[in-house]
Amino acid sequence: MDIHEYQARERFRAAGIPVPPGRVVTTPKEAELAAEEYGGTVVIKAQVHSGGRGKAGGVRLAEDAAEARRYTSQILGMDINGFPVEKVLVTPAEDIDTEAYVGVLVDRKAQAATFVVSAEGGVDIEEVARTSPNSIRKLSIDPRYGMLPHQAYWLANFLYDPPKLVSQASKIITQLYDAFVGSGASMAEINPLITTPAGEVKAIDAKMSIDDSELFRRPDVAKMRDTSSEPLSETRAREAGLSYVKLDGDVGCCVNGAGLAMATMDLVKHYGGEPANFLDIGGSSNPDKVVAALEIITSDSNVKVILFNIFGGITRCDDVANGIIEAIKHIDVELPIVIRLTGTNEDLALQILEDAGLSACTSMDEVVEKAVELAGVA
Amino acid sequence: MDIHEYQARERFRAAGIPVPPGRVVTTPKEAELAAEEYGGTVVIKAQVHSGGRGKAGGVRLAEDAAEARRYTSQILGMDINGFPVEKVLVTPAEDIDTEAYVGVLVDRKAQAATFVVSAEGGVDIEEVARTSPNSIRKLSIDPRYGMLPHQAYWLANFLYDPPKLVSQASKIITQLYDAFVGSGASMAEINPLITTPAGEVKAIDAKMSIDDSELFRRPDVAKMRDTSSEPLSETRAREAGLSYVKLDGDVGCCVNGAGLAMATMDLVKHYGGEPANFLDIGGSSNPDKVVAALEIITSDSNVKVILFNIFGGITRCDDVANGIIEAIKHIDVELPIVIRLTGTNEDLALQILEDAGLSACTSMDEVVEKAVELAGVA
Amino acid sequence: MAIFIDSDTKVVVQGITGRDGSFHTREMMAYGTRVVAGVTPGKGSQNFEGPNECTVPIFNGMDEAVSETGANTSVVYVPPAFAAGAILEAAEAGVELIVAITEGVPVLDMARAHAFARDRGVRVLGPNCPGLISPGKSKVGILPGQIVAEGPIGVVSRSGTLTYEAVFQLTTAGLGQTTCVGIGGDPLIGTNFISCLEAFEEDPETAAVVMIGEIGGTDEQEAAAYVKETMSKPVVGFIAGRTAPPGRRMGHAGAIISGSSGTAEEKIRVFEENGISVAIRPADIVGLLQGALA
Amino acid sequence: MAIFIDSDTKVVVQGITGRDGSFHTREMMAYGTRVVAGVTPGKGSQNFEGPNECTVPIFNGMDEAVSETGANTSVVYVPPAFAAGAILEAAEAGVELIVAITEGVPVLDMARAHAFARDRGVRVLGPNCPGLISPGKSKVGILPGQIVAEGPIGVVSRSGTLTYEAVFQLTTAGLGQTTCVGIGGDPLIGTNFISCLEAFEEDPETAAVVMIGEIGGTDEQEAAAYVKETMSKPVVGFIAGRTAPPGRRMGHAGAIISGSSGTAEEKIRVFEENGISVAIRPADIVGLLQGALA
Repeated sequence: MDIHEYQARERFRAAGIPVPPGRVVTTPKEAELAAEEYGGTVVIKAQVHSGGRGKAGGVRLAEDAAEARRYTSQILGMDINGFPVEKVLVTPAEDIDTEAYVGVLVDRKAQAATFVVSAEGGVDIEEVARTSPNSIRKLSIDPRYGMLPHQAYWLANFLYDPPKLVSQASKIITQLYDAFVGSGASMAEINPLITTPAGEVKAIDAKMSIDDSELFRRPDVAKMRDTSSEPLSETRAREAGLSYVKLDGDVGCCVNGAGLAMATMDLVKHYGGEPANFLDIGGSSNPDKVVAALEIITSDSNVKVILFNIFGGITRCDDVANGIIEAIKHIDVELPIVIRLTGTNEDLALQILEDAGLSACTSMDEVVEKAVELAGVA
Repeated sequence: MDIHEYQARERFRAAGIPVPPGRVVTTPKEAELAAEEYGGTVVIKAQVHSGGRGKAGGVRLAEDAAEARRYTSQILGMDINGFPVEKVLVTPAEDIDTEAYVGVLVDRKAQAATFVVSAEGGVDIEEVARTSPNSIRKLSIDPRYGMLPHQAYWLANFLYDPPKLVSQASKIITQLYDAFVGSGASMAEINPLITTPAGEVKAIDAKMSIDDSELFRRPDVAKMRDTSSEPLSETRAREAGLSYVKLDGDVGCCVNGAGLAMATMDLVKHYGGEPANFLDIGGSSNPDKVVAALEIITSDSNVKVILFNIFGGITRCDDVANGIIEAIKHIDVELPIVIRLTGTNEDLALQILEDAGLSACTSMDEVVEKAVELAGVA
Repeated sequence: MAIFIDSDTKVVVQGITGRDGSFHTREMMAYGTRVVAGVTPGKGSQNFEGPNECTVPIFNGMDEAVSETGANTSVVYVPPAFAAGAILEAAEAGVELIVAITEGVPVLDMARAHAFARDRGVRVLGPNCPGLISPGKSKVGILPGQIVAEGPIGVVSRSGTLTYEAVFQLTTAGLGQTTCVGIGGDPLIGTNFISCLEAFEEDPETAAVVMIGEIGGTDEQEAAAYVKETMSKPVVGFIAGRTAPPGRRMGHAGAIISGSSGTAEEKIRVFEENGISVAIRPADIVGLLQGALA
Repeated sequence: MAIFIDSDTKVVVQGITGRDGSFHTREMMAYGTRVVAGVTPGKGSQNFEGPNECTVPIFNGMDEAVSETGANTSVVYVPPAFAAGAILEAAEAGVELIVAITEGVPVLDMARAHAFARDRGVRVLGPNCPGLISPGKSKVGILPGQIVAEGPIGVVSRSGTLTYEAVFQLTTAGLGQTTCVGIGGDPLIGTNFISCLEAFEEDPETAAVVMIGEIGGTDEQEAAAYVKETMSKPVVGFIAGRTAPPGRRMGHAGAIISGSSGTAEEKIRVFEENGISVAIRPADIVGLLQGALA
């Protein structure tokens, strides 16, 4: 789960990281008031779950309150990489001497939280790592010991020479690790970490993603979810316990298992179609889940055909077939439905489906080709 | 540093351990009021840094407020193993079904916090471990991982069979570990951990010792020190940065180094004397420390002679000799002083001391014999 | 022969009295797996009723379960909040293999649990995996026993049903399996592709391997380099997620393209560069395998 | 020969610019120890001025100090709050021996630091120890160089000045030393009596060992059993604290009789039961040793 910059700032600040003050507002008037209160130049920053806000015009420097109001009215309602801007952050502009990058994420290979720091800030760190690997320093944190003082120092010392800056940065790096672990994060980033002419080190940007599996035990973090920043269908899928990602195509996919769901999407594309979504209904034959899945798929007006691809493993195919039939009874679907069911008791299942007037088969290729064809016709 | 039962109860309670309510009082009247408030039978417990309070009559069951008052007036002022009772804890008596023992201490061999539990509570656990080792279960906690859930369960399951008791006890064991680590303790003990007829598990006694080296970073724990429970001389020694333990003899010992200080005491005894104290003045020749040491030794009215035993290692003997002379100038010592100085520049040092009219030599046996002789004469 | 589990594998089921645990324990027993013990704290000294009037003793803890029954493998069906703890317990109790089925275990919990298991030389499979099956010998986990057959193909996959899909096609085409291993869809898994490839390479009965990957991470890329450098047996690959958008988690916690890395294109390219034939459709796997074995 | 340190030992001083660190660095250099680097965060690229116009480069961190100078040993003079961190840093930087002089390090910090060092196979001496000296070769720590002499006696002790006392008597009596090791007075120490006895037993130049213990713990008792079972060389013992009252800490954090265990009587008895001659007065050590060597 992504959280907004202003929310990540709160987590960072609670961990002790020096973060300039800021106010989240939803109207130009509020932005004006905030700018007046801070005095001087402020930064107006779109709060969306997307990188590249600056390039998209979602970050502006406002020299006075009137400008703050004007820019805010321009930014609010903007669409940044598909995300509508509904909130902006107003924060005093800082005098910047240098910009650095400090980030931590769960590294799969190291199987540990891993820091990456670079004396070049405000950059795409992945790009920096690729083009000038010597300008980053990387360190994995042993989960048995946590962040050790000399490790924070070693990272900080890669960014700065003056002992005062190094010691501030060590502290911030340790606090960032605390915020990361304490929030159940999978990624946390300060980009840029600045130094001011007065010799202070500060975080003027904040980014954090939370491990979804942590949310059950972190209600304070879970309530940071901003459902307004995602399609309604995804919110509903999550509430129904389904894995769903909306895409732009017209073949609605309903599959059991994440790998098979991806493979089904790929095959739709292979046969010249475009998948409308990723959807994993999980391993059960429970009609309620199928009902929820059908409601979600059909709420996408692009969808022209519904494709079921079910591999009956432990769950028997006849049970699944009955589940689908019962689900369809509860919801008024006008779109064509094609179903592939294979595995244990598949013959029985196909009979049940055909008896109910549904198009069914056992080959994945066959059902996908049929779905793509129906989408093209519709 | 030992803390009182009522203080350990506070730490335990803060960690979530179910501890019955209690009030610390210093007068019989307050005890009566507390007993009235709780109603029913209460326990009056002497708050002293000593085991064996029960045997010494420092723990009494009072059936009503008047009895609470009476027993409190008996207990206050009592001397329990050398510790005067200045406070008692008044706590409601609990209905007890079973008593168990749960303790954790730093085990030297395992180099880790180590739990010991036994289904026999209210006992001398060391005795139990010796006489019936099968009735204890022991577990060291890997400092890299802390207490793991199954480990707490494994310990708890040794105490109880009913799942509800096991699950309460697991939780308490985990909380005890948290209190132990969070207090910088070297030992923490619940003895007994009881079960009530209603099926609740509770800690009705609490004991904790703090690692002195933790106090610098735990001001909340450090302020629990009760200097009224130790000889004034020990309080002053600690404030002066000296290691000092008051004993009952008459030969005041002032030594550099803990091992040499113990060896000096042993040698006093060997030659028929009795050491008045352990005192390590550390490695410096700083006259201030010597002044403080002399003040502390002479404040003990039993002391009849002062024995210096100094091994000049890195610190040169002549520097130490000058330090002693300067110190003696600042303080009016009427007792005989004998000094042994050996190591680097010892000849020079002896000359300095003798010129100042002090009795000095280079042999440890010689100086100790002389001190014992002077103590016998005085 | 087979890898990781065979007919000598003695399994203890952690969470045997739960909904999933009890269902799959019966499935495992019906398949012939030697389930020797179950663990559910508080239910010690009860018995679990398996199929065919077989019963399995239940213990309060892994320590006792292992010492009483000599179990060498555990399978974890406990809920996410307790799964990492169950893995730690199993590792401390001294089993050799822990199969962690549970999905949704916090990743930082797993970082610790994996370190703990590594400290003790214990293999963890998963979490968030379907387990593994050595046809005709033993199955540990939730893989459907009826779709597999004995034979010379090793199968290793990050996915569940996609693996069933592939395995079912193999079985239907007469290509039985030595062992099918689901390594799990989480970012931090205990046994990766390379570990499985090593084991298949050493297993004399495995003639060829099917490796089914997906978007996210670089495990497939490293495995591909390993195949080229070390393996003598043919490997056929498949990668799911060519149409997955970057930055979105596709069901599995580990199936996410971060920045520009971990795309299906990259993995397919690296597979091909290292001599692994890549099936574009799942249905192509059988053909490529038959070609490689011919 | 000698144990743990010799003339090839290359030392980095952690906390070289502090009061104790700078003083003892000069002492070590004056004795001939190869001090190759110092570490004080924030003072990197400065130089430490030693005796005889020798300078030692200062680094910000151990990592750099070790990689730039090839140091294989570190000595820790940093304050208690940072000492465990310094040990962790040294262990990670890859030295073989860490000599921790600092007194007053929180015990639970040390439990972690010792585990960390064990994980990496690094020997820690101390904390709260005077260090060690191999006469004529090297000294690391705070032992006074002028009281030792080269010769065939190994000395190992939990104490500082009491060791000086014993060593000075040995030297005066013409009994020089291979190495004198102060293992430290804390409850959790990295190198115990047995480790030192093992090393002395293996050192061809050591002919006999003096072992100086004190109240608290059971390290001496275990060492005595080791002496009886394994050692071919004579060992003379001394135990301080026969007059120490139970339950009181006698200076050293580890010098405390807990309950009925760790008394001097017990240790002396176990020494004698295992064939270790025990000196009742420090002055008796030389005589016992001469008897054992005769």
